[in-house]
Order: sequence, then structure tokens, then C-alpha cells
Amino acid sequence: MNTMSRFLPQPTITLAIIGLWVFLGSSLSLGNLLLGVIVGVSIPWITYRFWPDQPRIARPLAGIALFGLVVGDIVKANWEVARQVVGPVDALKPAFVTVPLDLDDPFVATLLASIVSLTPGTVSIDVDTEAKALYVHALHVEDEAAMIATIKSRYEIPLKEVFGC
Amino acid sequence: MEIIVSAALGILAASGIYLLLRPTTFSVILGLTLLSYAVNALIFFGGRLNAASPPLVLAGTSGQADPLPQALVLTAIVIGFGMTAYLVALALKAKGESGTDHVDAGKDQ
Amino acid sequence: MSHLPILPFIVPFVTAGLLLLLNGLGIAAKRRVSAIAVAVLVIVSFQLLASVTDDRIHVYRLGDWPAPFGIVLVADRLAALMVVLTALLAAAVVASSIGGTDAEGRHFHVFLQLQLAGLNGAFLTGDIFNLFVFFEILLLASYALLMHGGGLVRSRAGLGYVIMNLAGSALFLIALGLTYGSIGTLNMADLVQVLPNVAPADQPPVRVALALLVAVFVFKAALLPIGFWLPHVYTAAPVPVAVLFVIMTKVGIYALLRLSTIGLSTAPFTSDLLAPWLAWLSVATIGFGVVGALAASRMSAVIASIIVISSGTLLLGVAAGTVSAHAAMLYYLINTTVVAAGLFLLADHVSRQRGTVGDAFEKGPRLTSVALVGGAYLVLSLAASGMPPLSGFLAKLMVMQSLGSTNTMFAAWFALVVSGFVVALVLARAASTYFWEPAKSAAAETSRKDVAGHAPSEPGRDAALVGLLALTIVVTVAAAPISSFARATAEQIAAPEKYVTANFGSAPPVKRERRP
Amino acid sequence: MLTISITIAFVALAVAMALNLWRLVVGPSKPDRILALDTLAINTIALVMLIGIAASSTAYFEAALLIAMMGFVGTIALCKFLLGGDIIE
Amino acid sequence: MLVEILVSVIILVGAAFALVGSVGLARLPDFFMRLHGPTKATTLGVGSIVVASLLHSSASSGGLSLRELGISLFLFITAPVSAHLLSKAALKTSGRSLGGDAAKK
Amino acid sequence: MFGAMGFSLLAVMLAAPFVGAILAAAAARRSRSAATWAAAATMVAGLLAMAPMVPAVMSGGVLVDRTPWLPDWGLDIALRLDGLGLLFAILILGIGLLIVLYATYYLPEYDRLGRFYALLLAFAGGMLGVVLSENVLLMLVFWEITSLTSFLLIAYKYEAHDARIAARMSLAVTGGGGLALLAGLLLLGNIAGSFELSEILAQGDVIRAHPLYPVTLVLILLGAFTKSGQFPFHFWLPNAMAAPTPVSAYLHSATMVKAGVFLLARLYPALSGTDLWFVLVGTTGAVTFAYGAYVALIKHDLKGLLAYSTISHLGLITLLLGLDTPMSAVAAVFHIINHAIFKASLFMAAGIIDHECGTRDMRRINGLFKYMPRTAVLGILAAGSMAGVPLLNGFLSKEMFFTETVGHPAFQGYATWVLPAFATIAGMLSVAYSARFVHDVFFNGEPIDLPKTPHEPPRWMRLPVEILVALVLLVGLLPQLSVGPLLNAAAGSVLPAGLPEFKLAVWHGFNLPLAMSIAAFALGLVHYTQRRHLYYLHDTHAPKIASPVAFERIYNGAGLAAAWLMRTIDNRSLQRYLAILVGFVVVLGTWAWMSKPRGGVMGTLPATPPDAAAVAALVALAIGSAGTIIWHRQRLIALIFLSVVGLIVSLAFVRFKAPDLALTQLSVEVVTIVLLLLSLRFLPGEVPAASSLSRRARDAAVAIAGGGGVAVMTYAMLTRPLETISGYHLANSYSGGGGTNAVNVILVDFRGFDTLGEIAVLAMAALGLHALVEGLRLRPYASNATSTADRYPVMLAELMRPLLPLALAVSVYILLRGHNLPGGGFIAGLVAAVAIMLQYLASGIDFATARIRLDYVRVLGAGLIVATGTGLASWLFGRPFLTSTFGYVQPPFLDKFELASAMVFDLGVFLVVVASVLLALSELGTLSRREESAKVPDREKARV
Ligand code: NA
Ligand code: NA
Repeated sequence: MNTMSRFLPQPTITLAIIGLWVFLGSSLSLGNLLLGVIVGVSIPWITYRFWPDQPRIARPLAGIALFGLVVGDIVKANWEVARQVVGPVDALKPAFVTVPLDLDDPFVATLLASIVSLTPGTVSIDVDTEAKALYVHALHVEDEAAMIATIKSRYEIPLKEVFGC
Repeated sequence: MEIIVSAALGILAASGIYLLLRPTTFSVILGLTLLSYAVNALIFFGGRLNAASPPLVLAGTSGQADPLPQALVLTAIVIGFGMTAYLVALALKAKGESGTDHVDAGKDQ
Repeated sequence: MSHLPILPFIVPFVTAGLLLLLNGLGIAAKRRVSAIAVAVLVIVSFQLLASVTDDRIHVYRLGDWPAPFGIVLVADRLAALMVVLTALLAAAVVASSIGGTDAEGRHFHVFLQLQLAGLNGAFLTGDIFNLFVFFEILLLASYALLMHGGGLVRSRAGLGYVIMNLAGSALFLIALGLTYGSIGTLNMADLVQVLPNVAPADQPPVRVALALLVAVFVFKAALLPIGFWLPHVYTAAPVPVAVLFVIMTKVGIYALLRLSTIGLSTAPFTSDLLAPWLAWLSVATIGFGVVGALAASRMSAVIASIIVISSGTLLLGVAAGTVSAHAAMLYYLINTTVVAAGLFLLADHVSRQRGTVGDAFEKGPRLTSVALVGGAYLVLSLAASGMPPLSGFLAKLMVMQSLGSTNTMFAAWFALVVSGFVVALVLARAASTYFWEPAKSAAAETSRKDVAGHAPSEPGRDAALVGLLALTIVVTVAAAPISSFARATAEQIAAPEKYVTANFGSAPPVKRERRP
Repeated sequence: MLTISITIAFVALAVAMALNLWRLVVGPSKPDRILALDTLAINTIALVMLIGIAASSTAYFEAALLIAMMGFVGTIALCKFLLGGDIIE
Repeated sequence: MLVEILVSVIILVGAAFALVGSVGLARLPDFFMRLHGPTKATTLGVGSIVVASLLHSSASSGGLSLRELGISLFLFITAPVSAHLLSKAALKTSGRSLGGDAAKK
Repeated sequence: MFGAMGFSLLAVMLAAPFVGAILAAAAARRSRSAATWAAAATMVAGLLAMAPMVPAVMSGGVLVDRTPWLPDWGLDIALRLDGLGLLFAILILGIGLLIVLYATYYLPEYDRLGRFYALLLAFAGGMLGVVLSENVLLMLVFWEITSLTSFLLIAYKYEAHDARIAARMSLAVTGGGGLALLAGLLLLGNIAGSFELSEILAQGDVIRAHPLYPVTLVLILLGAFTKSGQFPFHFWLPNAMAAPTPVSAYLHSATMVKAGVFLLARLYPALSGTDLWFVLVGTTGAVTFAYGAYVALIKHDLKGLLAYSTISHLGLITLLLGLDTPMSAVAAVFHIINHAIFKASLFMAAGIIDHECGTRDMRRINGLFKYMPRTAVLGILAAGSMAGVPLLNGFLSKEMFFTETVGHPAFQGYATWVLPAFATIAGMLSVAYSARFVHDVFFNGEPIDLPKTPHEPPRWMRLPVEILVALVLLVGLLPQLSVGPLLNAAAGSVLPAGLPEFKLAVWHGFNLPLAMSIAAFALGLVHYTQRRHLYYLHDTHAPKIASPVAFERIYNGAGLAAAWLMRTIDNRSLQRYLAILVGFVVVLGTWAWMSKPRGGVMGTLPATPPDAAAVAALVALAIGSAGTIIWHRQRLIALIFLSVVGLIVSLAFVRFKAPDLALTQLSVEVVTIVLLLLSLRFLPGEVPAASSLSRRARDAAVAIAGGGGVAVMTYAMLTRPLETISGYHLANSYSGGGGTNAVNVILVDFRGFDTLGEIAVLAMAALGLHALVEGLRLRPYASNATSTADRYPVMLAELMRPLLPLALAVSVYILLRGHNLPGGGFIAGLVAAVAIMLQYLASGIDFATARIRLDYVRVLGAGLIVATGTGLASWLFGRPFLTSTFGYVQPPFLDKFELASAMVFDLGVFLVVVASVLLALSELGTLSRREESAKVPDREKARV
């Protein structure tokens, strides 16, 4: 196991690199794959130190589900933004909103912040892992509490599930 | 198209020269950067404008762009980058030694 | 196959890489590596020189690609001569730096070796874009060497020098862009094939392109009115570096000489590009040097002015364009290079012995090693001012004679005579101050002890000075063989067809593609 | 069909980039200008991809990738400068 | 042909989104409002065009060319980070804190 | 004709003094007298070497020996001995011998004399060289050696301020004259087609008829007149009396100053015989003759009197040559001999007096006849000769002079009297100052306040004077017997066409010249008695232009003027330098285009219509450039606009089919921006002061000219067809270079040498930066990050960590594919560096450097060595440096792939790029920390 983690310090990354390699080469040939594996295995030898306490994905399937949800929300978000941007500006009620967090892991909190930025009406301004808060700017807020609740239920809880925290 | 390209290079060069003549090191660096854009583009366009494809020798392609100026510009960009990096450090050095970022901090008067 | 033509580049270049790999080692080891490399370089350079004395022109095809498609190194007499001069100066630089100058900052020997690689590359390359690359190498190395040891004066001078040269590099690139964009080649020998065939309607851009190249080279050679930067730089450089810088203006002159013989003179529509203005500006440059020498308040400023004067003189030779003028200027070039380098070392000796007064023309402590310094002073100042009987006189004689048939003859002669005269007077005045004026006071004597950290006498520095003195004598005593080499060189470059044949041999005519 | 849509897209992108430039010029704040630059870079990616589609060439992919990467790094660096001056220390 | 129509549509949609993002950037009155357009719309718009390119090149080369996905992925990962840093910078330069909400800290 | 023997003897004769100089210097280490013996022996050796040649020369022969040295340049070691040369050689060696003897007594005991004799002998060598040269350029070499050694001898007592300045003054005048002479001789040689005297002297008619004759003559005369102290170049000579008296006696009376008149005599056959010669030489000689005599009378310094009398006599000789009749030339030669003899003896006598009295002031020295009668007799005889007293040698040549003034062809009719009258008056002045020398020194009462009591000098010190005075008498009494043959031979060289009939005799009967002599005597004595009025006039009115003080003032004034001029033309403003550079280039380029009128800017190709996108891009570019300029004083904003420009340029590269360039441009751009941001921290955020409006207008004009030039040239280029070699590169990229990306194949193969140089530049930039920041202390301007949350925002740090390996993978991909598709080592290196840089940005440099423990300097070295090593590997296969090789490998189960040595080369590029960027970033990034560590002295930190 120890040898294993020394050989493959960042297995997820290794997989990601191999995937990326295949994407980049646009080729599934054995040679390209082999090269991808070599690259995918060797790069983490250098880079694992840069990500000391890397969270582990506990439930990959939940992750995929969340991914699908987010992609859908992104499209929705854009439709909404488009309407707001093109429509009357004066009608907008922008606001800063603080979302209390239940997440400890900064990486996971960051993921949440990212999702919030890409999804309807909100952009993450800052993540504060000490104060356990996510500061958000919303383009148009009718009901602040409802918005916070949506964020927590729709993204935070699934994220906790995915990373098992 | 030739007139657009010429005008663009002229604008870049003129802006670069104007900034080059400003009194602070930072402006000079900006000016040299703009000037080098003009210069690199000039070399590049030495291979003319109307290529149909990049200079990749793939089967069935023709009308590739002239590869030689491109290679020259690459070299020029890299050298220019090195020079800029050095100049940045030198500007700081001069600032540190003389306390000013005026290019003529060395004037005796 | 013989790799001799590329060795003057490879030796210092690889040495630089090795020195970097050995970064952890102490200064002593680096000195040893650097010194050995320079010794090898000297040997290699003389071998190269020996190999061209039968009028052979080596063409070294990098990457085994034929000219004009790949880059070639062309080692003819002229290139070999410049390489030898560089190597000799390098030896002086190494010897004079290992007394401690090299330890005043980082990476001295790396920069030195790369500077040598750049210089030798510039002298040997047969490709104008590659020439640009080597210019940049030697320039960047020179920036770093100029700034070696730091300090206010150097930072100020360095900033101006670097910015001016960056502008110069931009100009070089514009010239190259226009050159390629109008004649579609970069190989120097190819110029001979291409230029005569340029259609009349397409000639003006070519003329401008070549004129800009000329501007680049005269800028490096510090021609007036674009040469004001030089004195400030040369006086600010650390002494061993200044010694090497002596060859730097010669790079511009070399390149201009090459361009004018290989390029400009080969087509009627470019042959007059230097004609009316270069000679006059050269005279003005000499005048500027004269004024600078008169205005100088210390030795190094005089030397810088001497370099300006020599640049003007050499450019007069280029402007004249005859075999005789070239032969004369080449001898002059050898002399002035050796002598100016020697003078820098001498000024260093003087400066170190005079403590805080340095090389300023002020009363100061009595010199300690009068025999060496006095002898060197006599020899070098004679050779620098062109007073008989040393090489400086011979050089001036040759240059004056060779300019005898030009229409700027009187102006040129006047400039040469006056410049020699003023330099002689200024150096005599300096000698009077250094050697003859009594020490001001005991305080002055102690000011020397203040800087006792620099031992007044140090074997490396002494050896460098003695070596350059010996070279000055050799240049005088061996004037006959050296000047006949110079003449043979001038004749060789006057016949570009030899250069072309060496490049292309009996290869079929170059196939060119028309764009668009 | 494709040509027409590409042309329309070119025009749309040109307008978008013009708007970016407008924001760049008027500011008013430095973050506004950085945001404008960032957006301009991202629109440029679209432009490059469109050129690639129009030319049916894959040679532009890396350019787009690098614009994405370098545009991002530039934005980060500029913001960090505004944040504290010491961008990497 | 079908692919071509698909590509065309995606291109148009993408271009429209990109334009919307930039309109937002130009039009909205406040920095934090302006941030929304580029962060979401432009990212999606450009992402779409990238996908269009992917489809187009896959169709023309006959195989699956997935490289362009890398760009989209990258954009989606970086857009929130950019927004985040820009906001922080804007807060800093405007001298504002996170207002009443930040006071809760 | 006297071939081998002649040569060896001439060479020996010439070499003797130079060898002797070294020997004497060496001998002086042993003892003073050894030095003297060595010096004396040298002179004797020279005379002995000459002796065998004398008979031939006396009978009119000319010995010439040539050894080619620099034949192309007309400078050969060609020596010549003819009558004139023989005469001078005898003077140089003979008087030299006496001077050596004299000096050993004259100079103080503590002086070991090594330096003295070495310089004196070197001077003698130079002088011999002048008179023995057949080649005029060689003569010039020796000529300047005499200037130089004279300089060093005048400064022999260098502790004295006046001596130092007098030395430089003499160098300025004689050395400067030598340079004019050089020009003159070059012209002369070019006119005559040879630098050999035999040739030149034979071509007098050609020379005189040549259009350049006047210039040539003037230049040569400048040389001669400066050397011989002719008015108005005379002033150095009296000041040169700061030299020890033996030097004055030797150089400044007998030999060096004679070099000028020697030259006139030497070139007489070639240059004389024209009105110009007569006017220039005659007038100068006459003025100098009279002026020197006038001043000699009013000098109170004994040596000063002699110096001006020397000037006067040199003027006389010059005048004689200028009179340009055969007999006047003979008289000139004769007077050269006579003057050398009596003046050397006078100087030595003066030296004895100085030596014995401790002063040379004639107002204090009186009545010495009583104290040193023998010396007094010698001095009186010599002075008599100087005055032209009959039975002494000076009389003879003076009578010849007077004779020539009577009825000179240039002064006919009513002007006949002008020359004789002038000669008489000048003769009167000579008599007056000679009388003063005799009366004021040896008589005229008692000495006043002398430092010591004078008495006769040592026997051997007086001997040289005695010998010379004996010669004065001998020649004076028996001229034909004593110097007749020598004079014939010497004058024969000056007048090759044949000597006039003349008779050397003491008595020529009672004639007009004798009457003139008598008149001169009478008037001279009267004049002397009335001298006091003259002193008064002179002391109150004469300008002191020729004093050391004046020289120094002029010299320093020139220095100040030069410094002022320097400041005016070179104000050390970089902005001005740059403006001039741009202006120069624009003017040169415009000239190059306009000077050969052929067609307009637009070439032969039709212009293609611009598309809308291009126009839009142009507008964007203009906005970017304008923004950079407008906001250049708000640096961050300027950077943002600069980035826009960079983006447009990249886009242009894409548009015009240069993906590699776009990639490179983009990567370089961002690293540059980061570097600039790093530096901005240490620069004031905004620059308050703008340039003045006029300055901005000037700069705008320069910028528009430069930019306009670029635009015009671009247009000219683009509208003309291109015939390029690059078809070859496309054609051979794959087959010969093993890659389909022609740009990359050019970079790593066709022009890999450029790339090798390019990475060296990059490496040096980083190393240079590394060296620069050493010891650099800078205070950051904007260090107001309040919290680590501000410094390292969480979202950034967290998202960049997974990005790093992915970006590195992209980098590897770009590196590997570069040979065939856009990419390559450089871009890959930048991508990798940027990826790591992102970690710097996200988590700080400490975080990152703790995780990459690399000595970037060594990585740089490794990169350079890998790249160079790849190139060198081809040597093993007998191929030139950088020859690449490639092959396709087909492993089992896998697809065929390519291995190319160029890819290894690219790896070297990659390493250099990564290391350079990271070294630069980490050094600049940690600059502000140096403040804390700056307390450690620089020297201790110095690591190399
Ligand atoms: Na964004
Ligand atoms: Na008296």
C-alpha cells in the first residue's frame, strides 16, 4: 500500500491525466494510451506535494449526478442572466448574501463556491472556511432566505455526500 | 488588407516609440514591448498575407504560410522576452541604486 | 570532417553550460574551468587562423543543411582574425578577473564564456539572422558583465546601455524583416546572387532594408550621432569587462565590413549606400572622441574616447571601401583592440595604486610599481596616440595612406592627425600627473591603504597587462606579416565570388518560390 | 448554412468584443477593466475556434487552449496585484 | 448535413450567449452586477462554440475529437475563480467590506 | 653600390645609440661612471661605424640601403648616407660625445645617470635616424622619436612644475608639427610615387608643378618650423631650458632644433625654387631671425638669452634656405655647422656658470672673469663667434649671408636695400646680445648675492668647451682646410645640380658685406649700452603668451571648452539618445529610398481588399495602443491595455496562419505581464509629472515619423512579390527533418543554431536577473495585504492544485507533438512554467519552492548541455554540429512512432525555458524579503 501510494500518489489525477491525454491526442490507440499512462503516472510524482490533503471522492456516482444537475443549472442560469441583462436594469435588486456553510474541507467549499458562481443569479465573492461562510453576490434577490436554502439543499448537501464529509 | 496591416504596424511602432521616449523605465518597457509587437509582425508579414493554411506539411495541403518568417519571429519573441525580463530587473536595480525610476537618473547635472 | 570552424563557438558555449551545472562548486573550480576553456579557445583560434592562411574559406553547414537553407558558418581570413583577437582579449580578461573581480557578483565566468560564444558566433556566421541571434547573445552577456558587481554608476550606465541596445535590436529586426520580406533569403552569400537580380521597381525597399542594417551596425560601432552612449558605458564597466568590451564596437564594424563587401558592393543599386554620409559622420565621430578626450577627467574616459576615435577611423576605412583601405583598417583594428584593452588594464593598475583618487587626473599617491606601469604607459600611450615608432603609428600611416584617394581625404587626415595629437597631449598630461607630480600629502598615501583590500599587484592582472604589452610589441615588430595578412584579407573580402563559391560550390542555382 | 451562421457568429462576437473594449476604456474601476480584459480574452477563444471551424483546421486548438490558460493567469495576477501588490510572495 | 445544422445552431446559440455576457458587462450599473454576465453567459457561450468545433472536427475527420472539451472544462473551472478574485479586488479597491453581511463574521 | 658593407655599417651606426641606451641604463645600476663610459663608448662606436663610409661620401657618393618592411605602405627600412647626413651625423655623435663627458660632471652626484643616458642616447638614435633615413616615412618615425625623447628629457627634473609643463609644451608643438609633417610627407610621396628620398629628390619639377604642392609644402614646413622653433612656434624652445643644461646644449642648440632646418635642406631639391617657398621660408626665417635676436637681448636668464639667440640663428638658417640662391644654401649649411659648434660651447659654458654660481640670472651674475678666467675666455670666444667677430667661425657664415642679401633677385630696383638693411639690423641685435653675454656675465662689477662663490669647474668639465672653442678658432682661421670638404659634401647634397663657385676664406677684401658687419658691430654695441630702456618697455608691455602658465591655461581652457561642448552635444539623456536614434534611422531610410528615384511606395501587386474583421481588429489595436499611451502613467491600466494589444497580435497570428506564433506570443505575454506586475510593486503606482507639452509634441513627431516609416515600408513590402528560399523548408520538412510542422523543424533543425542561441539568451536573461537582484534592496510601495486570506484566496489555492498536474500533462503533450503540430519545447516550457507559476500565485512562493527543490541554475546548465550535446552527438557520425536524425519505431502491439534527435534538442529548450522563467519569477518575487536580510554585508553573501 505504501509502495502503491508512492507509485501512484494521486490516483484520481493519474486517471484525469490519462483521460486528458486521450482527449488531447484524440486517439484511443494503444500507443497513445500507453504514453498517457506514462505521463499520468509520472507527473503526480512531482505534483503530489502541491496538494497535500487531497479529499477523496467517497461516492463517485453521486458526483456524476451532481455534475449533471449543475450542467443543467448552468444552462438555466444563463437563460436567466440573459433575460436580466437584456431587460430593464432598474428592476434588478442586487444584494450581497452570506451563506453559512456546513463544510470543513476547503476544497469542497471551493467546489460549492464554483457551482454557485456558475448557477442562477449568484456569484461567489469569497469563501471563509474559518467563519464557515460563503459570501455571494446575487443579481436579483427577492427572498434571501429562500436563496440560501436553495444553495444549501441543491448543492451543499450533495457535495457533502460525494466527498463523504 | 495590406493597408490595414501596414496601418496596424505603423500604429504599434509609433505608440512604441512614443512610450520609449517617456522618462520612466516602466513606460520604456511598455514602449519596447509595443515596438517588438510591431517588429515581430513585420518579420512575420514578410512571408505575405494570403496563405491558405498554417505551415504544416500534411498530405493534401497546399498554399501553406511561409514557415521561415514564423520561425524567425519565434526566435525574436523569445529573445525579446528574455531582454524584457532582464530590463525589468535592471529597472529595479537602477531604482534601488538611485531611488528613482527616471531613465536619466544617471545625469550628472 | 573538420569541426574546426565551429570550435570557437562550441568551446565557450559548452563551458558556460558546464559552469552552470557546476553551480555548487567554489569560485576556484570555476576559475580553473574558465581559464582552461580560454586557453583551449586561444589554441583553437590560432588553428583556425592557420588554416585560412592559404586563402581557404571553410564553410561549416550546421545541421548538414546546404546554404542558403540552413545556417552556415563561414571561416575566412577576416572571421579567423576577429576570432583570434577575441580569444586573445579573453585570455587577458580571464587573467585579470581571477584576482577577485569575478567574485564580486554572480555568474561572471558564465557570462564571459557566453560573451565569447556570442562574439565568435557573430564573426563566423554566414547568415544575417543568425548574426542577429549572436548579437543578442553577446549583448545580453555584455549587459550582465557591465552590471557585474553592481553599484550606482553601473546601474545608471547599464540602464541606458540596455535600453539603447534594445532599441537597436528592434531596428535590427526591422531591417531583417524588410530584408527577408524583399529578397527572401538570409544567407549572406546568397545576397550576392539575389541583389543583382532585383527588379528596378522592387529596389527601393531593398535599399531601405540594407540601409537600416547599416544603421544597426554603425550604431554598435558608436557612430555619431547615435554613438553618445558609448563613453558612459565603457567607463562604468568593471575593468576586465571593459577589456572585452573593446571588441564590442568592432563587431559592428566587422558586420558592416562584411555587409558592404558581400552585399552592398555587389549590386549597382546598393553600392552607393555608404557613399556620401558615412565618411563625414566618421570624421564627426573622431571629432567627438577628440572632444571627449580633452574633456576627460580620468584615464578611463580617455580610453573610451580613444575607442570612439578608433571607431570613427575604422568606419572611415569601411566608407572608403577600397582593398587598400580595408587592409589598413584591419591592421589598425588589431592595433587599437590590443592597445585599448591594454590601456584599460593599465588604468586599473594606476587606479588601484592610487587609492581613492583612482585614475582621476588629480595628484595622488606615488605609484608603487613604476617599472611595469611606467613602461606599459609609455608603450601603450605611444601605440594609442599613433606616435612612432610603435604599431599605432604604422596603423595610422596605413589608414592615412589608404584614404589618400578619397574625396574626404583632407577631412579624414585632419581628423586622424588631430585625434592622435590630442590623445598624445592628454596622455602626456595624465602621465605628468600620475608619474611626476609629487604625492599631495601623507593623507594621500594612506588613502591607498584604505583600499588595501585590493592588492596593488596581483599576478593575474600583471600577467594580463604584460601580455597585452607584449602583443603591442608583436603587432609592431611583426607589422610586415600582419599587414600582409591584412591585405590578403582585404583582397579576399573584395572578391565575394570566393565567398559565394565556398558557400554553394557547384550546387545548382537555388530554387526560389514566389509568394504570393 | 454553416458559413452563414459562422458569419453571424463573427458579427456577434465582434459586437461583444467591442462592448468589452468599451468597458475597458470607460472603466471606471481597475477591476472593471480587468474583467473587461478577461471577457475579451474568452471571447477571443470563441473567435479562434470559429476561425478553426471556418478553415476546417485543428491547428487552432492549442491557441484557444492557451488563450484560456493565459487569460486566466493574467486575470489572477492582475487581481492579486490589486489585492496586495505582492502577487506571488 | 445533420451535423452541420447542429454545429450551426450551437454556434449561433454560443455567439448569442457570448454577446449577452458582454452586453451585461457593458450595460449593468455596478461592478458586482457586471460580473454576472461574463462569469456565466460568456463562459457558456464560448463553451458552446468550443463544443461546436468539437462536433465539426469530429465530423470532418470521421473520428471522435474530444480535445476541445478540455477548453470548455478549463473555462468552467476557472470562471468562478476569476470572479472570486475580481470581487475581492473590487472590494479592496473600492474600500468596501462585505457590507452588513460581512459584519456577521 | 656599397651594398652589404654599407648596410651593415649604416645599420650598426643607427642601432648603436639604441643599444647603448639599454646598456647605459643597465650600467648605471653598477656605477655612475660605468654609465658614462657606456654612453661615451656608444657615441664612439657610432663614429667608428661611420668612419669607413666617410671617404666615399666625401667624394660625393650616396650610400643607400634598403630592407623592405611594409612596401605596400611605402615604409621601408631604407637608410642613406650622403654629405648632409654625414655632416649631421658628425654633429650628433661628436657633440654627443662631448655632452656625455660634460653631463657626468654637470649632473649631481646622487643621479645615477641611467635614465639620463638612456634617454639621451635614445634621442641621439632618433636624431641619427632622421639624418640617415632614405625613406621619408622612416625619417618621420625617427623625427617623432626625437620629439618624444625631448619631451622626456625636458621633464628630466620632473619635480619642477615648469619642467613638466615645458615638456608637454614641447611635445605639443614638435609632436604636433610632426603630425603635419606626416601628412605632408604622405602627400609628397604620393606625388612623387615613392617615399624614397632618391626618387623624391629627383622629381622636384613634378612636385613643384603638382596642384597639391602648396598644401604639401605648408604641411612639411609646419613640421620643420615647429621643430626648429621658428616664429610663431618658437615659444616652446625657451621653456625647454627647464631641461638640464647638457640637454639644452645637445638637443636645443646643436641637434634636435636643427632637425627642422635639416629637413628644409634635405628636401631643398624637391621643394625649393618656387615663389611660395621663398615667401614662406624666407619670411618665416627673417621674422624669426629678428624676433629671436630682439628677445635674446632682454632676457635676464642666461639660458634664456641663449635660447632666443638659438631661435634667431635658426631663423637665420631658415632665411638663408628661403633666399633660395645656390650660395645662400651653401651659407645655410655652413652656418648649421658653425652655430652648432659655438652654441653648444656657449650652452656648456652657461652650464658651468650656472653650476658654479647657483643661478642663471644675469642681473646677479657679474664679473666672473675674475673667478673663472679660463671659462671666461672660452665663453668670450664663443660669444664672439655668435656675434660674428672676424677670425671666428661665425663670422664666415655671417659674411656669406650678408653677401647673399646684396642683390638678391627677389628684391630689385628701389627695394634692393631692403634685405641688406634688414640683415644689418638683425646682425646689430646679435652683436648686442652677444655683448651682453660677455659684458654682463664676465665683467660689469661684482656678483650680487650668489648662493656660492664661483670658481673654475673641474678640468674634465671644461674640456668639451675647450674642444668646441678650438673648433671655433680652427674653422674661423682655416675654414677651407678644416671644414671645406665636409661643407662641399654636405652642400652638394642640398644642391645636387652642382655647387656654385665659392671660396672659404677669412678675407674677401673690403666690400659691402664687410661694411654691413662693421655697421652691425657699431650699432650693436650702442644698442647694448642703451638696453635698459628696452627692458623697461618689455617688462611693462610684452604679452606673456609663451609662459608655462599660459600654456597650462590654454590647455585647461581647451579641456573646459571640451567639457562644455561635451555637455552640450551629449547631455546624457537617454530620451534624447533614443529620439536621435529614431530620427537618424528615419532620415537614413528616407534618404535610401529617395536617393534613387524609382517608383512609388505601392509595388506591382494589386492590393487585396480589407475585410471587416481586419478593420475591427485594427480599431481594437488602436484602442489598445492608445490606452497604453494615455494611461502609461497609471501603470496597471497601461498593462491591461498592453495585454489587449498582445491579444490582438496573437489573434493576427492565428488569422494569418501562424498557430505556433500565437501560442508563443500568448505564453510570453502572460509571463511578461507577471514579471511587470512583480516590478510594479517597487515602483510608485502613478507617475505624477507629465512631460512638457513641447516635449510630448517632439516625441509624438518622432514617433509618428518612425511609425510612419514602418507603415510605409510594410506596405511597400506587401505590395511586392517575394522570391523566397522557404519552399525548400516546406519541401524538406518531413522528408529531411522528420516533422510535419515546418516551423518547428526549422527551429530545431534547419535553423537549430538560432534556437541554441536563443535559449542561451533566455538563460542569460534569467542568470543576469539573478545576478542583478543580489544585494538589491527595494522598499515595496503597495504592500497592504492584510490577511493570508487576501494573499492566498482559498478558492484559488484549492482549484489550482488539481490544475497543476493537468497543465503539466498539457505541457508534455505540447512538447512531444511540436515536431508535427503547433507546439514544441519553447511553448511547452512556458506552459509548464506558467503552471508552476500559478502555484506561486495561488499559494505563494514559499509553498511552491518547498515543493520543487531544484537549483534552477543547474537546470539551466542541464538544458544548455542537453541541447548542445544533441548537436555534438552528430560528430560521432561524422556529421556537422546539430545534424538531426530520426527514425520510426514499430514496437510490437503498438503503433509506429517517431524518434527524432531533434526532440531531445527540444527537451533542452524545454528545460532552459522552465528554469529561466522560474528563476526569474522566484528571484523577483522574493525581492521585498531582502530588506530583512539586507543587514548582512554584501560581501559575505557573495556567492558566485
Ligand atoms: Na469568468
Ligand atoms: Na650681470
